[in-house]
Amino acid sequence: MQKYQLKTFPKGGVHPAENKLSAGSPIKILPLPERVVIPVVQHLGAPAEPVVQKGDTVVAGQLLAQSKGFVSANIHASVSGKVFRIEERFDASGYKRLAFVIDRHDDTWDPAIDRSDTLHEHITASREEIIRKIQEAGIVGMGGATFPTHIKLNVPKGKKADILIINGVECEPFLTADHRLMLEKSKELMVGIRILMKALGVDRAVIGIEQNKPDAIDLLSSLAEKSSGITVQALKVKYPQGGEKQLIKAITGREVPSGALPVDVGAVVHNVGTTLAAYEAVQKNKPLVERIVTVTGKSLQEPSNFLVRIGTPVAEVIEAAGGLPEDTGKVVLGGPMMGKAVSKLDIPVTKGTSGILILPDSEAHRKPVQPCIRCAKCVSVCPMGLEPYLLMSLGQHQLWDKARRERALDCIECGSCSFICPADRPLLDYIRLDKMRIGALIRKEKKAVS
Amino acid sequence: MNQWKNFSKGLIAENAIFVQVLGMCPTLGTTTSAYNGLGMGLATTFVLVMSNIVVSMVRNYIPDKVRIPSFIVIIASFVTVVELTMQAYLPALFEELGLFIPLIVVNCLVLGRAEAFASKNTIWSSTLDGLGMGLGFTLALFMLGSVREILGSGSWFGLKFIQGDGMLLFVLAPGAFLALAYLIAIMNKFNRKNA
Amino acid sequence: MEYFVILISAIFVNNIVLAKFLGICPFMGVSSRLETSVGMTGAVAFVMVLATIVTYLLQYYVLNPLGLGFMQTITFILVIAALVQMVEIVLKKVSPELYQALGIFLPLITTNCAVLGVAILTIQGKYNLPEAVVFSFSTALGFGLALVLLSSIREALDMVEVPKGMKGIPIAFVVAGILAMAFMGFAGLV
Amino acid sequence: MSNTVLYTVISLSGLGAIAAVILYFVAQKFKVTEDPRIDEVEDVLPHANCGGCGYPGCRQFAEACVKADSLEGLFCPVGGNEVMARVAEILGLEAVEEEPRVAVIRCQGSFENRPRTSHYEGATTCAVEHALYTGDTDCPWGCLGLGDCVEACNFEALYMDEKTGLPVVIDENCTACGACVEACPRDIIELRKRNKKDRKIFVSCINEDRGGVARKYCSVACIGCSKCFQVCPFDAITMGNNLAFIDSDACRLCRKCVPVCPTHSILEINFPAPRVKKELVTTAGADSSGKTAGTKDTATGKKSSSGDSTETQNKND
Amino acid sequence: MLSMFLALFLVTLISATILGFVYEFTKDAIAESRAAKQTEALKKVLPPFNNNPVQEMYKKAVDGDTLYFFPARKDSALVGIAVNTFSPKGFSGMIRIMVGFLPDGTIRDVAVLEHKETPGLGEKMVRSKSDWSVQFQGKNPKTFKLAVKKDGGDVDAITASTISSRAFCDALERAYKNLTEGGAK
Amino acid sequence: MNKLLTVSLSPHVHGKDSTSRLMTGVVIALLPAWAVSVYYFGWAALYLPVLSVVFCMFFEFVIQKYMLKRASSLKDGSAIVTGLLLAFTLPSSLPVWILAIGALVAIGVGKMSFGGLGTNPFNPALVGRVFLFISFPVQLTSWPVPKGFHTSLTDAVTGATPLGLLKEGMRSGEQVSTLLKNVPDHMQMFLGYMGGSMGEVAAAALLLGFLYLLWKKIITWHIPVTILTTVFLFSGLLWLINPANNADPVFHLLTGGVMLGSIFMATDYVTSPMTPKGMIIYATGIGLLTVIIRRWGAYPEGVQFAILIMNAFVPLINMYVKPKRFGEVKKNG
Ligand SMILES: Cc1cc2nc3c(=O)[nH]c(=O)nc-3n(C[C@H](O)[C@H](O)[C@H](O)COP(=O)(O)O)c2cc1C
Ligand SMILES: Cc1cc2nc3c(=O)[nH]c(=O)nc-3n(C[C@H](O)[C@H](O)[C@H](O)COP(=O)(O)O)c2cc1C
Ligand SMILES: Cc1cc2nc3c(=O)[nH]c(=O)nc-3n(C[C@H](O)[C@H](O)[C@H](O)COP(=O)(O)O)c2cc1C
Ligand SMILES: Cc1cc2nc3c(=O)[nH]c(=O)nc-3n(C[C@H](O)[C@H](O)[C@H](O)CO)c2cc1C
Ligand code: SF4
Ligand code: SF4
Ligand code: SF4
Ligand code: SF4
Ligand code: FES
Repeated sequence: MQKYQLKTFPKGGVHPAENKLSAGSPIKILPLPERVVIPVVQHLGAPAEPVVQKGDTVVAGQLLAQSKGFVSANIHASVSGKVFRIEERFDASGYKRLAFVIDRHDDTWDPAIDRSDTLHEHITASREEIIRKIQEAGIVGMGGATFPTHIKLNVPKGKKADILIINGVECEPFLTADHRLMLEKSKELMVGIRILMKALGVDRAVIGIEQNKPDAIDLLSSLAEKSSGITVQALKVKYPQGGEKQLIKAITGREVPSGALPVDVGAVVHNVGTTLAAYEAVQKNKPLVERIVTVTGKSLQEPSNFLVRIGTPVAEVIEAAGGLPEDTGKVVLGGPMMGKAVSKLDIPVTKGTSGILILPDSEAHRKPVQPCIRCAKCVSVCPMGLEPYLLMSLGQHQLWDKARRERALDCIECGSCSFICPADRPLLDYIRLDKMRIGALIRKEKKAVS
Repeated sequence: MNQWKNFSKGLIAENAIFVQVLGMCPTLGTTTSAYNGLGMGLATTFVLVMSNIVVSMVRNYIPDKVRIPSFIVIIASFVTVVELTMQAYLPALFEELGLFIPLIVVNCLVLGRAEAFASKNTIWSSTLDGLGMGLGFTLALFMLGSVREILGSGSWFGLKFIQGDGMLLFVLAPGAFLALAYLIAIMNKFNRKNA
Repeated sequence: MEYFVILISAIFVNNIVLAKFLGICPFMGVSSRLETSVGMTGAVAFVMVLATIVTYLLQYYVLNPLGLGFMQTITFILVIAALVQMVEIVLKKVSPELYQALGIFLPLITTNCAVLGVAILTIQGKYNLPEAVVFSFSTALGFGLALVLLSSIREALDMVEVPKGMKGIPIAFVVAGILAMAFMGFAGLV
Repeated sequence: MSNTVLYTVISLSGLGAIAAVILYFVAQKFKVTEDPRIDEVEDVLPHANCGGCGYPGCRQFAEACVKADSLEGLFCPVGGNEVMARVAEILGLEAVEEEPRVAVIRCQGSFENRPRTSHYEGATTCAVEHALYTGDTDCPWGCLGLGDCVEACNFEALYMDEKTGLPVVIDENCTACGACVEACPRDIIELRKRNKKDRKIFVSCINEDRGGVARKYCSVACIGCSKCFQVCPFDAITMGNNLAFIDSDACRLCRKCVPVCPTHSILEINFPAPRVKKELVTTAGADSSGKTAGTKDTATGKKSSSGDSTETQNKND
Repeated sequence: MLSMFLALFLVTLISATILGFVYEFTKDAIAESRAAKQTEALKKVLPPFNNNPVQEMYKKAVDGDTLYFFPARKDSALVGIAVNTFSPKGFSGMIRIMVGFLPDGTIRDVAVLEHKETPGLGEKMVRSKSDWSVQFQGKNPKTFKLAVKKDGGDVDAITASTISSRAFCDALERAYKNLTEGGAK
Repeated sequence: MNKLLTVSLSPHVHGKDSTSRLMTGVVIALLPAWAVSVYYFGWAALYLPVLSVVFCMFFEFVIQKYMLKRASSLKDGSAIVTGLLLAFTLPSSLPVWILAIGALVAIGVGKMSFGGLGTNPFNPALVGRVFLFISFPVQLTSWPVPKGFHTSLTDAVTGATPLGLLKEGMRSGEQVSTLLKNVPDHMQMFLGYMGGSMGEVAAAALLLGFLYLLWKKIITWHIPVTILTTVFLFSGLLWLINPANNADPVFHLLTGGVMLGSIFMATDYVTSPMTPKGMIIYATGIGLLTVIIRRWGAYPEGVQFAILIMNAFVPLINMYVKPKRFGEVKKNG
């Protein structure tokens, strides 16, 4: 029965119901919105600095804000039109942040951008050029962390990457954006991989895909045979297979040490969406102004995958999938395990929005918290080898120092512990609190030292 | 009025066992029956009162540095007196209480009162203090002994009121701990309500 | 083999705290934190062995020849008190770190009936000197075992919501009671 | 017979003497000096170990005091000037007087004043909710009402008013240790100068949004209109970031600013009841009277607060 | 320094003096009460006698401990012998029993001198705690097998205390065996 | 849409497990053993466990409501498990009033004194059982004869347990090998044909329950398997050294409470360690102590004490035995 040699990470993990409702629905292009809201921070790091002003007319693909500082990314206009306002707007962060509000006129693009479907396989750009183009295009990790990609490609001196891992795992239930992308943009993806390999100077790339996407595994395997150095690795369906550290462990057997970066063990991981964006940026000069978004939910009429312009209001995307169901209790940006619940629907889709999940009221609520029965299930599912029950308890008793010694900072916030806990304890909530407080402690220490 | 307080505080409000949790060993070790508890309590009370009296008598003549050793010697003398007297005239009780008679010396309660009260107060106050504390201690021991005897042997002062045995555990070590735990909890509640 | 029997007996079967009811005050007092329990165990072991040796010599070479058996209590306690104070002073000077760790417990030990109790029990048990040393040391180990177990449990209980009336001393006694119950399982081993 | 007595006397007093001599020499030989004043200072401190002084505990604070050349910057908020004077006396130093302070809650966003726009579920701590989003109202500044501050207070000087969802300070109990200030993720709590009879006037809002925006989220938000600023005769009010702020050191409690505030953002507490404006009672009623109640009856919570608010209203009638 | 020394010295001196006298005073009473225990036990387990059995006591070392024999005479005729016997097999260690035999070997009565058995269980061998040991009165070990019924003997064990009962029998058996071997004097 | 959206931190979905489901699972796993017990010991084995459950729930309810003044937690089902297990460790001839005292101690002392579910350091059912064992040794060591049980060693009313026979015999200095001729053979014991507590006799039924618990992922293998292995190896070693004076290892596995204890009681979540490594240490301790007490101690059976003693070590184990951390930086590696 098993067709592939499966790999996986050794410890922990859970298997939530997969619910990939939209796996069979091809990517559709969402009608252009009348007004977009483009925040200046859509990435991990410092906000970009606006370079246009209120009232300016912009075309799609035009730079709106310039990255500022080391960890930051450029922001581009996703439609052409007039900058109505530059003001604070609610976004997925739950707070108001500076954003461009653009009223769309038509769909004019920056002429330097190649929008045709032609496949440019030949890579002419040099290593430096690739990284520069990716940086200019404002590409950030589309796997969820939205970490600026060019930084990850710039392997620090003294370290050496020897393997590129392409993350096509999509272990989150419900989400299918990466899956569809792998099926429909497979050729472009392969070029993207070669671009990233060149940028990193590695000659080996492995595409990791969970076994529940056999069509993608087959398709990419057949394509990979044609390019040297690229292989496809089927992975066991187990959450969080797509977590960077887990993926590296599964594929290479290497363990990223606590507090270290993947490059320390010679690996760099990129999401398939990021890879595609890299292809478009390098071969077609196209900045990151649109992305694939899965709109899904059991009560939703038509769970679908859309190609969405950055800045489109979430409400419009939901509308296109049949509208918000009457009994909606919760709307989540991203998947059910790691996504962020939002309080309002007029917030924009941003670079990191991989999906919009609608949960009916009956599934939207947490059950009452019960006492911990010390069943150790949270300990056994934690892929990082932590003790969530203890970290929560330490959090409740404000013992940050102890939590730090118990390595709260290693938590990747996968949520497996909260998912499994039979007593419905908000483990991850408190672990996040631990992490925040420990972070504050560390900052204080650093300040004291300097 | 004030003297009454010196006496009465030891009974409940500052009870050595229930409130201060001092002198635990004899409390647990000798309370297999109401009679034993009473005996131990009275023996301790005697030492406590006498040493309080003597300490408050000599308090002004003892230099600070040798305060503790002197007190210990005084207390130990009275303990030995009790020991010898009991051995001579109450041999059965002495056998039951065993090791715990000499250990009155190290009962934190006795030294504690000498230190904290008798060395700072007049003879009369110290006597009352010792008497109150001692009776409070005795009361607690007596209560614990009664509980353990009633539950453990089904009797009180040796008077059986059920056929057969009680819950044996209560005359054994674990029962002592458990009975005391719940007695303290109940007294805590009682004290808090009164306070 | 004889030593082994003494060891097992003193640690498990006739545990000084759980079966003999000695040293309960420090057992309750310092058991709220594991770290202090370990320190206390060290201090008690040290003083207990030392005191047993000294009182042993005192009993067999002074009191008995002079027919002063009845002076046991008073002489023993005097010796122990002096010994503890001496240890305290010396330790403070010689090893401040050790003093930091053990120092605060030393005054407590004077009024710890376990030390005097063991000294008297050694005489009552008719041990010879090496046996007395083993006996006192294993008694201290037994004390330490009970103390460490209780304190680790109490630390764990700090993390849960113990009913108000039971918090602190009462619940510690309940734990001690159940521990004593469990330790009865060792009955008959020696 | 006399033999035994003789032996007893000789051996015991001999033992005592030997012990005393040995101890004496040991003590001489192994003398260690430690500043005894540390203990003395520690003794007069309140032993609250609350950290309000900036040191981890009372002992550390005592050490710092003993080491320091002057008591400047060393202050125990719990013990207050009285304790510091005694510390100074022990150390032969000059005590530095500090004005007594008290915590105030700078948010009036009760359930009534601030519409809820979502429903929060999860860990009941403000810190977590704060990290997640604006909270179940849209005001990104306002109180989240999960009581991290109450949890932080060691002196039972705070409780959550269940009617308003806001914390209330019990003035008598507050030692101005600052634990709640530290705990609040939204920096809502301020330590202000303690006035006579615990009277206080302050802008109970920290929303820095533009007036229109702020008003949309909360009906009693400070909209930065500057009216109070203009009316204040003592220059105690500063404007900045769309917000008015009354400096408690400069404010002389003249109360001119209170009625001019169009949004009733300025609170006056512990002033004689009849002067309380009727609208104030209705808009910020539960809140302000809750605080009044708190000062009247230390230990009781919401029960007496509701009782008191009717009382106040009756007096007005 | 001197005052310190003097104070301590005086305290110990006075204490010691007092103690010495108290000891002298109670010494005899203590010795008496100790002796009383033995004579009382003897009186209890033996038929009336008018000699001093303690004076006529003889010992025998067996099984790593000692048996003590107390012949009782009435008008110089032997009326019985009490044996201070022991068994190490108790539930918590050594048990010592005084057992009185009539000249024909019949057990007249028993009295427990020393034991560490569990209160409520093995402790029941003591007469003041239960009447269990009455069953031995008037039994002759020649015909009455000194072993619990479980082991094929004639003794009803104390409920749930077979071990103590067995030790009890063991002690009696030891006394009887050595008495008959040594022959009545 | 007029309802407010709910906002919470991730994850937004939850697994199927709940406390009450787990407890129900344990009850189901206990059913086979119960059935066997009813077959051998008759009606008493049917109603005593039911009564025990009722008592436990009653005491939990009363204590929670009137003494602790906390919300009732009867629904989580843990009192049911405690009640059942308490009864299963007792002889079927036990008077009901003693059972009631046991339930009161189990719930009142063993559980609620610490604050209820999840807080107790010691296994409540065992606290109740040991309390009764020490308090009422007579009643607790009178074993009714199982149906159709014939051996020369039992009188009409009470049939000693195989372990009891063994200890008795050894005490009176008999050879173990001769004693063992008097007890049922291994197959009979495997099916529960011997004297003993209500729930402990049928190893086969208990193992069936074990498989169910494993299948439902309610417990992991670590604790039961380690205990059984340790008992087997240690008693086997003793047996090899001196077969005349020691029972064979299979005998040790099949008799007494080892099966019930290792599968259902040592595995109690609340009172067992949190990591596999910790569980193995804990379980090894239980196994060793069990054999030590059986072989050298005063009591024929040692499982109950062994588990309670090791319960006391659990906080220490949890403190010092940590899971293997991902990316652990090896010191000086
Ligand atoms: C402060 C910081 C610095 C980083 N530096 C590098 C880097 O130099 N090289 C690299 O490959 N990744 C770097 N990363 C990226 C992380 O390794 C990781 O890929 C990113 O946080 C997204 O991972 P996730 O989606 O699994 O959370 C850095 C991340 C952070 C937060
Ligand atoms: C628990 C967890 C699950 C993740 N799952 C996925 C996933 O399924 N697919 C994915 O591409 N990235 C996933 N990520 C993000 C990856 O760790 C990693 O950041 C990403 O693959 C790096 O590529 P990027 O920088 O191109 O986003 C996950 C991260 C975490 C912490
Ligand atoms: C706490 C406790 C103390 C015991 N003490 C004794 C004892 O002193 N003497 C004794 O023979 N059995 C004692 N036993 C009982 C034995 O352990 C064992 O149950 C008994 O000897 C064998 O049972 P049986 O007498 O019914 O055959 C005690 C039991 C317990 C639980
Ligand atoms: C696998 C498992 C085993 C359990 N074993 C016991 C047990 O041996 N004794 C008991 O009182 N409760 C047992 N319980 C129930 C529950 O965990 C117990 O009542 C808690 O210790 C109460 O806090 C068990 C529960 C589970 C899930
Ligand atoms: S999964 Fe939940 S109940 Fe189990 S140990 Fe972890 S926190 Fe406790
Ligand atoms: S502790 Fe962190 S890493 Fe471990 S399961 Fe929970 S969320 Fe995942
Ligand atoms: S209210 Fe705040 S400042 Fe006042 S005592 Fe409490 S925590 Fe300290
Ligand atoms: S004042 Fe701050 S800490 Fe207190 S409830 Fe409000 S948000 Fe939370
Ligand atoms: S009475 Fe024994 S240590 Fe206090």
